[in-house]
Amino acid sequence: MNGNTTTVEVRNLLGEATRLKIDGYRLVTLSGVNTGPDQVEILYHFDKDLTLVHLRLAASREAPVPSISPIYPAAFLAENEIQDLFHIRFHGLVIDYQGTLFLPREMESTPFCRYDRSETPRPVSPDPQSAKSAGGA
Amino acid sequence: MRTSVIPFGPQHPVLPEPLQLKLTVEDEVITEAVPALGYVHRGLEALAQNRDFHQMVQVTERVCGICSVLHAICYCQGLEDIMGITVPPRARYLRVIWGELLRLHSHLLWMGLFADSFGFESLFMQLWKIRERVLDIQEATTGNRVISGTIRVGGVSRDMDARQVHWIADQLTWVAHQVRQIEPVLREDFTIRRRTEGKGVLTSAQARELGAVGPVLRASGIAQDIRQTGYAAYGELDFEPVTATAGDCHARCMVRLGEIDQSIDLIHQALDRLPGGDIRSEVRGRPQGETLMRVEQPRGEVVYYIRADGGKTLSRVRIRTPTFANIPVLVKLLPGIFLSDVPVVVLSIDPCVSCLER
Amino acid sequence: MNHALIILGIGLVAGPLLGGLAGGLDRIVTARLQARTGPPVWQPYYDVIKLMAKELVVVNGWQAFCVYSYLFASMLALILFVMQSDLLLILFTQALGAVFLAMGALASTSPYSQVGAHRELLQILTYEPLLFLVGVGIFLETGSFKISVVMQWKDPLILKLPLLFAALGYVMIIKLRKSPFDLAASHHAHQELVRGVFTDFSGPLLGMIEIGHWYDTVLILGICSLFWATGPVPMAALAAAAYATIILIDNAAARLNWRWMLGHVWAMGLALALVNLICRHQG
Amino acid sequence: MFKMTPQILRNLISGPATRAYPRQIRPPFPATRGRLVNDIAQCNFCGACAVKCPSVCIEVDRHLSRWSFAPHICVCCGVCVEICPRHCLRQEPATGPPAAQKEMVALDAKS
Repeated sequence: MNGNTTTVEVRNLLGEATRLKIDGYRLVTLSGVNTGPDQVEILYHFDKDLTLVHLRLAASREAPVPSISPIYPAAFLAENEIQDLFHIRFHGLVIDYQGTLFLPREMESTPFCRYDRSETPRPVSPDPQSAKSAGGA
Repeated sequence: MRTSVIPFGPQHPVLPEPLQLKLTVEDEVITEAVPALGYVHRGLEALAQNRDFHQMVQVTERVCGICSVLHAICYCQGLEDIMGITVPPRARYLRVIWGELLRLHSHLLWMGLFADSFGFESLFMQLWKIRERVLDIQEATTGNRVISGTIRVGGVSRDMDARQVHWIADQLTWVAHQVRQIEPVLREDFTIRRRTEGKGVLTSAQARELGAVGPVLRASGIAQDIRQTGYAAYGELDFEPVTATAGDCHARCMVRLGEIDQSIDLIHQALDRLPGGDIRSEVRGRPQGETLMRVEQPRGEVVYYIRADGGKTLSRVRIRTPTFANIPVLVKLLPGIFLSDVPVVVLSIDPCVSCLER
Repeated sequence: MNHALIILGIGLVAGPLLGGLAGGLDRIVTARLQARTGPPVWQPYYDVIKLMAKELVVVNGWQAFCVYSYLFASMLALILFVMQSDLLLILFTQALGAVFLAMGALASTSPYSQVGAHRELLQILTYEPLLFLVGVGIFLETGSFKISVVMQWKDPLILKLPLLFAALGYVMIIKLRKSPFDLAASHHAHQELVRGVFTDFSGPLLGMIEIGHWYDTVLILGICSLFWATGPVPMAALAAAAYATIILIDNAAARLNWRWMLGHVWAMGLALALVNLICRHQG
Repeated sequence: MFKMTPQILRNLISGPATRAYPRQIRPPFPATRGRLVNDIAQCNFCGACAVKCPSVCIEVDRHLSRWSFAPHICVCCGVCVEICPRHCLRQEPATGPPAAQKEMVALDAKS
């Protein structure tokens, strides 16, 4: 892949993101790839003066991933999308659509991980106010 | 007036496509804006898992009608990167020509819609009249008006002869002449400046933080254009990113106006230097590996993350469209402006909802 | 008595006929200015006939009452004009109609309609003082508010009151819902308020509003033509020239917001009108 | 102030740029990709077009020697024309007539 890739863990993700932000990197986007029944790989793509840097995170459907949207506000839409399509939970999203950004509320499965969404509880937002305003999407 | 919530969309006359903005309005001033998406989500990324990688070219072209060629170019470049295919020079130049024609018609389309957003109908009609000529060029060279269908993995599927090259150059001269007549209106007209100057100001620091792309980023004074990386034949052509410093809606319009001239110039350059030779290299084997490919679309940088594991189909195609990156900007810009300026600010980021919801 | 009835009939029939024709010509001229062919000249009539044939859906009774009142007030204002009545009476009757239209829009709960009505009231507030000053100017020149007196006046008023006529131009742009002042409702619903003040009217009620607008158009063009009331030909020519100019401005300007409208129209319009009046009556 | 005025006056003089469409039709460009046509006499029913079609609009039945095509699903990409080994497929410059229903076009070798 063009650009350096660093593998990160859930615990040092926010630290790495902060370091890149201080270095003046711009968040390009996040990509999710389904790698196993319970595993989703999340790639964070950053850019500075047309040079790319990637962070690779192996996330589990069981444990929530900290959201980088407080550091990079641009991430909130991409994180919500991954939440929709891969049923990964993000903690601390700036605007949390609770899995209804693209999918209707009554949708029972996630498009990229072929299993029933009712198996695991819906991602819970820590901020009920933003959840209310984002509801009905 | 009391606080009220205005559902701006999904069906709204000034929005070309279904996007909903829940606007909390106090005395015609927006206090909060929450976007609601998903009205036209088609799951094209998931479709990659049951179409082979050649067929996916046509699927990516249909992510969005307006950015069609550039989606296909980005996807094909990604695959060529994974498979190590060298694209013949003539094909690279033809990709530039079609890509820039697309940018030309997209910017004219956007300017028309922008004019319509502040109620300037005659300007809207005039710009779309010019755009029609660009679409004619596309149809005469690619065979289709909007979704060209000429980009293939490893090259392009259609060539153009010397007569067509001359004809395109003539038509573009007409387009350039027409744009020059319209330019003072967009640049200086009192009512337009009144409606666009100082509206939706985005500073360069905010643009960077919110991940703005394309003309929105360049209008805030950051000279970043993915074409500078020199993909296709851009490395061999002369151009400078068009920038503006004000960061408001008028600056975004001026950046796009500058890019219209730039596109015409780039097509002329590419037509002059069009090399001979093949237009397509052979594609053997199946892709294996991963890549991230970026291309500058009319609306900004489009990102394709492609992962292939040696099968006939790709294991993951992730498309990050420019509008997806600019929605956080919109959410930031809307609070504090007047209701009458909402269409102007919303359209100034050039929202393309079908791009946004692959 | 019989004579009065005939005039009344002319007012009732000529209003929508001429107003619709003006609308149709407007659409063709606008289309040509935009390099389009445009609809047939009878299109406004087709539109209204189609609206009238639709199912009647009323949000609430108050809304329907307001529409009937608006149509009645607009008709009455034109009939008073044709009967060459008092100019002040005419102005207040048409203002009443305009307010009823805004009240009808306020009767529904749609935010588009509400904001549209709010802006409509601001527009009325903006042009009414100017319209009143036009009446005053005519009175100071001819010595009467009666249109019958104005019609007998030998000299064209526009030569004495050119700036006041320019001020009337602002009123016409606002009243005919043209750019840059088509804030409350633009003709083709391409604005942030959808169709603003008309959003919640539909079917026959919208058709009636359209007919009311035809009466208004004829009335405002009639007031405009008073500035050259030496015969039917110059009257028609002046009205047509004014209308053409407004169409031209409509196509050469973007829509502005109400803050600018209020400030600019009051400052410029009132200044033009007052300067004209002071110049005429100081010297 | 009114920068648009010269432009709109020019439009008024030069007449409309639009066409009265059903009565006046612009001839299509020679390169236009319209409706897909199969010269069935040349076709050997190999099925390559059906396999490669991105929109899955072509069906080929070897046993019945039948080639059928759904014109309303076709996206006019021209992939089938490019890969056809017998060169019996081509795209006409004109698009097909409007239709009230989506119908398949079926061509048999015998007919």
